[in-house]
Amino acid sequence: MITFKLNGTEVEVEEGTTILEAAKEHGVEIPTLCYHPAFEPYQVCRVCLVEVIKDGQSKLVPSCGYKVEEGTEVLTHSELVLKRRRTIVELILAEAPNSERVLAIAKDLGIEKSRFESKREKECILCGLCVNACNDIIKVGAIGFAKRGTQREITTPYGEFSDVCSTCGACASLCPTGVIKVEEISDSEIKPILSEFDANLSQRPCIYVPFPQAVPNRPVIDRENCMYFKTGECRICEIVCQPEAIKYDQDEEITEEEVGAVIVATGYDLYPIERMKEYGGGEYTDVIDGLQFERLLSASGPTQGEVRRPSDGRIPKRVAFFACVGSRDPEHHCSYCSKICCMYMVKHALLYKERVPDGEPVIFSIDVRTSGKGYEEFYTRAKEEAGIIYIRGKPSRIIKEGDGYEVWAINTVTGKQIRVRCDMVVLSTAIIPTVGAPELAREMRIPVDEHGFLSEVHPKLRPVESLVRGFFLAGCSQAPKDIPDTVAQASAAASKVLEMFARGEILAEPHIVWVDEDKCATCKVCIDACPYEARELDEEKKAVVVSDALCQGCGCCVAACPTGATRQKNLDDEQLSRMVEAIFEQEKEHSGSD
Amino acid sequence: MNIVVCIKRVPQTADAQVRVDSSGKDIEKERLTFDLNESDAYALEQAVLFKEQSGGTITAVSVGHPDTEDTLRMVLAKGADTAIRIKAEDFDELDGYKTAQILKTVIEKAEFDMIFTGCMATDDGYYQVGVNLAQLLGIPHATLVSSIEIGDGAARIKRELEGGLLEHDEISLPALFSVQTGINVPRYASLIAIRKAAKKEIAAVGQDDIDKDALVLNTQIEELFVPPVTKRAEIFSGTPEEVSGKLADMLNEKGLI
Amino acid sequence: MAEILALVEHRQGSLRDVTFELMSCGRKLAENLDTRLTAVLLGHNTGEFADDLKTQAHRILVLDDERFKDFNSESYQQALSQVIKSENPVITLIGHTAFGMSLCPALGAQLDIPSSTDCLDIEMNDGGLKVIRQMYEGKLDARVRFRESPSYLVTIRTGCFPAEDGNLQAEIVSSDLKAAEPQHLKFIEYLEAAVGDVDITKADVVVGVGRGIKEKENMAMVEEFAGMIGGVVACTRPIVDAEWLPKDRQVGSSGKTVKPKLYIALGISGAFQHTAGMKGSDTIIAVNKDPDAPIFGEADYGIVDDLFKVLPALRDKITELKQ
Amino acid sequence: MNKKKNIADQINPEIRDALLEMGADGIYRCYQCGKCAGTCPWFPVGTYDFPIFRLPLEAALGMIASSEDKDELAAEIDKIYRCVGCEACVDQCPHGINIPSIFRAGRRLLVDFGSYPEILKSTVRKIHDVGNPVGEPREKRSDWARDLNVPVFEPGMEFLYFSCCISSYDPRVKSVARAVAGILQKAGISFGILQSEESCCGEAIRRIGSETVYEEVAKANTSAFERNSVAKVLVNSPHCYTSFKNDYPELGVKFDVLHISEHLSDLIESGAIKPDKEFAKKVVYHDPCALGRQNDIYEAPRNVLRSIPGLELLEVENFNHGLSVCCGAGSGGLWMEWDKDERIAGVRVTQLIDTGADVIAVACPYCLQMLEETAKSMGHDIPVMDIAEILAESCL
Repeated sequence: MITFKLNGTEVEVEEGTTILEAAKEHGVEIPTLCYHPAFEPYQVCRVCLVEVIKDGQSKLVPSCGYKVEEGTEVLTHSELVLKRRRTIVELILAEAPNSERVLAIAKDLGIEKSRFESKREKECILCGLCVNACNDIIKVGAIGFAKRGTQREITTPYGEFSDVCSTCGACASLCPTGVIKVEEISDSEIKPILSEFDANLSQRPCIYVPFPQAVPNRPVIDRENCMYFKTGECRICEIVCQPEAIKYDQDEEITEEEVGAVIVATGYDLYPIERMKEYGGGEYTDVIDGLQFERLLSASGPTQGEVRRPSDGRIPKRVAFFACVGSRDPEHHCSYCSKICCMYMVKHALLYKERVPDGEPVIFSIDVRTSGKGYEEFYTRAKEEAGIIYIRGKPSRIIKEGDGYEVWAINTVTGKQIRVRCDMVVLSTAIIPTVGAPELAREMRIPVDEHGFLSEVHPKLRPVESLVRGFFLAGCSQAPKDIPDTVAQASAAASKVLEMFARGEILAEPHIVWVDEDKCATCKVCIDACPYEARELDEEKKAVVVSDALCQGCGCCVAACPTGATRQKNLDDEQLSRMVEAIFEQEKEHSGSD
Repeated sequence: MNIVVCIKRVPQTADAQVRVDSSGKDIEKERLTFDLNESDAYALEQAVLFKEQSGGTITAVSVGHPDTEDTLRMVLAKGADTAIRIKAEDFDELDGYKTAQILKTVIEKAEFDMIFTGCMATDDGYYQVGVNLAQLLGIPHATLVSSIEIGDGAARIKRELEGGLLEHDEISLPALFSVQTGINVPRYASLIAIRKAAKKEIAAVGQDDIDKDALVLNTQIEELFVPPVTKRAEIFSGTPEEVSGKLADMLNEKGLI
Repeated sequence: MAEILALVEHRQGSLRDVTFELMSCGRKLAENLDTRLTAVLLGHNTGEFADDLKTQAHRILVLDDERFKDFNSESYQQALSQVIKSENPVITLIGHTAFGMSLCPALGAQLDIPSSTDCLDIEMNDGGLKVIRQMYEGKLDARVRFRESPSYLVTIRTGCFPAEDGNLQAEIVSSDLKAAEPQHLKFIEYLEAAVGDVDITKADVVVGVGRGIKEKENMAMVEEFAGMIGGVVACTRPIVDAEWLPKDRQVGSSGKTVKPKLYIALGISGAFQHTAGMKGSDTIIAVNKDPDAPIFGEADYGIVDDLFKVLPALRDKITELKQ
Repeated sequence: MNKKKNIADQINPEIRDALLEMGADGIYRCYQCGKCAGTCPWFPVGTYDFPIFRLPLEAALGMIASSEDKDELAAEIDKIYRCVGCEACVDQCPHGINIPSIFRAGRRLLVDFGSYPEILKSTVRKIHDVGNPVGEPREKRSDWARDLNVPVFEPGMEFLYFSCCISSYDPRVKSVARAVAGILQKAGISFGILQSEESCCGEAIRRIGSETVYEEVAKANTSAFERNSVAKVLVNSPHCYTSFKNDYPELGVKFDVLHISEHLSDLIESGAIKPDKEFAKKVVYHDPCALGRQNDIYEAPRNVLRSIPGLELLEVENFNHGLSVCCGAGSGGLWMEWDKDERIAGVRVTQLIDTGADVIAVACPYCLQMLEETAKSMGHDIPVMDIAEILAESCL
């Protein structure tokens, strides 16, 4: 341990600690530019200059590279330090007058404008962070220093596009002035990593907290994009993480639990706007879907709740909202009504109007469906009080015109053609089953409908139970639903589970199957045929046995059994033929009386 | 106002190749399209306009072969109330006068205030049937009518004379008007009218109703032939540029430009 | 041998050209049949007309009555039927004009005399009367034989028998037949058809357009061309029917007759009704896609091609020449 | 008499049934969203209100061409004949309703009674009389090939080359047929033509509503094909293509049909044709509706153009492939008369020229004629060429 005086206070740090680290440890902020904990101090920018008084002698040293010495006195903000630091920062500011980081440091030092002028073209302060990142961390070496004096610059070999650059973006993310751009370095296509939570409206790093309310609220590594997982290099997060919490070898775990009931609540996705070619979906940056607009309205969203266009950040003065995009379109997309769009569009339009008071929301819809408590009133109010414009008609095209868009439609009430210029378009695309939900359903043997939504036993009488006993449905896994409906169904599903548990036993169907053990040839055809895994071979009995609890009485095994050993209770051949006879007799009576 | 309109189904020859058949007296009809005679369409429209103005009925009459029923049905769809086909197949060769005689026997039984005919048929170009018919019925007539206004018991008409001159006459009713094209704009038939017309009965009148032997045939076609070329223009040939050049030079030489 | 009668046609105080054509025809017939030609003149104070016709016929039969001043088919028919009955002519010639069309068929039916309209030529021999007339919009000619009869009525297409000077000395005979008061038909007046700002009859260069122009907007191209060569645009009847040009631009039997120095027929097939009004032009040029179009029988020069290709080229050439 | 009837009178189930019988498709499925009308090429024309979205409902009530007022009826019939059958609406309709089929059903009923525009009557008549809409004699059908030594088709030849009426007779468009024949000859393809035995395919008049004359010419063609044992037909008109491929099978005939763009694209790929002369121009390709939207052939013609050295292929932004705008010549539009500033072709020409192209490329004789004439009438001197003509310049 070493003791020294930091701005007049005696403090203790471990030997080998730099002044910068020591100051930080004791809550003293020293501005830095070229310093990064992941690298050996480069000590070029000299912004972190401090005054070290040793043996009565004062000298200025860069705090990032200078190790604390016993008995010295360190002044981080002395008159001398500040004066020199100001000059240094002014010089740097002249090189990078637009860099936010440099500007912030300058502001702290009371500098408004640099007295100097730069002789260099690029706003590069030659801090070398990018070169270090590329060489030492990513170990690619796509960029380096070249030339000397005022010509000195950071560039690729021969100034050509690099074919070794892995477009990881480390250089750009470390650059304090933002001068480094991956697209100016690499010859390959750059794919930004988009934030799923912000519906692709913002970017995120490879290590990130999926969303603010994530449980547990810890960062995760995106293995697909992480350089370490791709190339075995980098590990920069590990370097900077002081608690050493980064564990690259942490794997997904599969935990098996025995449960008595499952509530399937897989949620929904939105129909991809890329499929809407006539609306320029996926091509026009300012044509977005409802969820993206929701993110734009959110205080925790990519624009902190300000409604701004994804393309240029401008506040859109007129926003068109399209209803039934991909919904109610059996020919090309989804045949069903997505149920929630009409109402969330009212909300979107109102919130937009609130954020942009001089903005003009225009909603294109065919019929506005407001079935729900208070919904119709909400819709009326939106028109009456906020003056939201509704046009009846499904727009035909969106045409990019200059920096805006033109919506081509027909007002089907007046029959007149309409061309509305707008700055942004929000497509209320159809609700579709979550990607992967139908596959999951298959695993669970729950049938899905033609659209991929999970099927209930009976749409009216048993709407929360799946066809597989013990599996219950909630929310949009079963069909498009709004929040009240989802909550109601989820509650119902929970009650169904509770009811089942409370009873302690389950009621079987009256026509579950049984096996005539004498006839069973143990061919096991029925085991494969059973969708519910309710059958197994009993080696002792030399016959297949049926679990009464699992059997749903579907009859697949009866049809499959080659020996007739499998029979359905209360529904054997004799009973069936009697039923048929009875029907014919009835028919005869009827026709006889006519 | 009860109106009789006489119509004819004729081959549409304006853009077609017309060939003489093997008899030498008729044309090859297989590849031709048959339709309502042009000026008859205007005659019909004029009748319909009057019916719309002052009520009454329109009877369309045509001497024609069975497929004339199609044309009569079109006429019904465009505003006629009843249609009569006089079976041309019953009466051998026809000329304008004989046609007029046949029409007379049918029309004289009808009640009418006006008769409209087209001024000519594009196939035989007789310009005759209407006037013959008026004479046979003993009523006045006007030909080449390009405007009609109906007054009390009389009509004021304009006839189109040569040289862009109109003749303004007054004619007492009942009368026959043979109308010129362009007197109005013939209408389309609505689908409702078409459906109704499709179901209407078209009366057919033939030799049982008309004394065939009393009919006189004035003229007979002896021979049809392609008109001899009397004068022939000097034809310039070549590309449009070449022919224009030749023509322009010629005009220039003659001092025409 | 019974005579040939030819009806004199006049309007608004002038003899009509067709009258002289009828006389030419009548004289030829009379010569062939070795008989005389009598011009029948119905009119009022018609001394001048009789003088003009003196060399044209053997005899001029004059019926003078105020009611004959203007054509009235009813009074003309009434008087003419009397004349025919008394004169018993072998052939009565009438012009195929608006007069003739009204008169001839009515007379025929009234007197039970075979009549034929719109004849191009007449043959009379032992086999009786035969005429040549057009059918199928001028695409074919027909030789038509009349039933045997002591008297015939024929209307002659204008332009088929060019007017010629006669060398006869007509005997002028006044008839005492008077016109009966017409019961059904009252002549009121002559009216000029809608008058526009262009008088096509006075132009030296006339550009005529027909159905081949296809669309109304193509008229602009023709107007421009006509303007360039100092001409006016005229047209056929269908163009007027389609209301692309006013009635006073129509050339033909029911329109105006023009005799310009140069007539350019664009997309005009050459139906008689049109050519009747322009065949007197000094030079006729026709542009038509159809090499068989009858217009080439009237024109002096022809171009067989699409007028939309020729017109622009012609325009360019003329511009070139003018410079 | 002139009084308007009660509107309820116009509900006419009989007409509805007649329309259904005539092939009106999907009239009950329409929910009046209007997407069709904004997709319709009349929309960008902008001067003409064409509320086609009402059509299915009107048909369901039997209210098409039903007015008893002369002028209203004339306007209705004008409307019925505005549809150029490009099927852009069909492509966008959420219920796949074939609006042109409803128009066609109405037209069929009208045509039977001569209740349709005179100008189209004359087209139908010419096809009936001489087997082509141009009105030229049958014997002249192969005049375009006179000096090219194009053989008459004989059994055993691989292809019958069926040159559309327009490219057989039209003095300008003839050069497309000539280019096709030249290229095929150079590539050593076995093909022949049927000369005066060919009749118009009938596609346009079928869409005009003249089912009778369509059947007449279709039967004439199929029996000519059968007589000559034709197994594969090569066409340069997408209208012949769609007619042969989609309509003729209803008559129970079997033959393969190939659009020239497909075949040329294959020949280039296989190396049988080598476009080696430079065609250093910016070329914008216009998708013919009958080829692209109706038969899904988008890439073959583009491949042909891409293979030509020096040629820079442009696209009309926003309006290409399935979202292309019709030239306005389909379903009788080629012969219809519309005011100059009220024309679909005008819109399309402007779009095509705005790309900055030197040449407009098409793969359809109708488009060629329509776009070329319209461009000229608008005062543009941009050449309009068929892909075969461009290829011929590069490889012959």
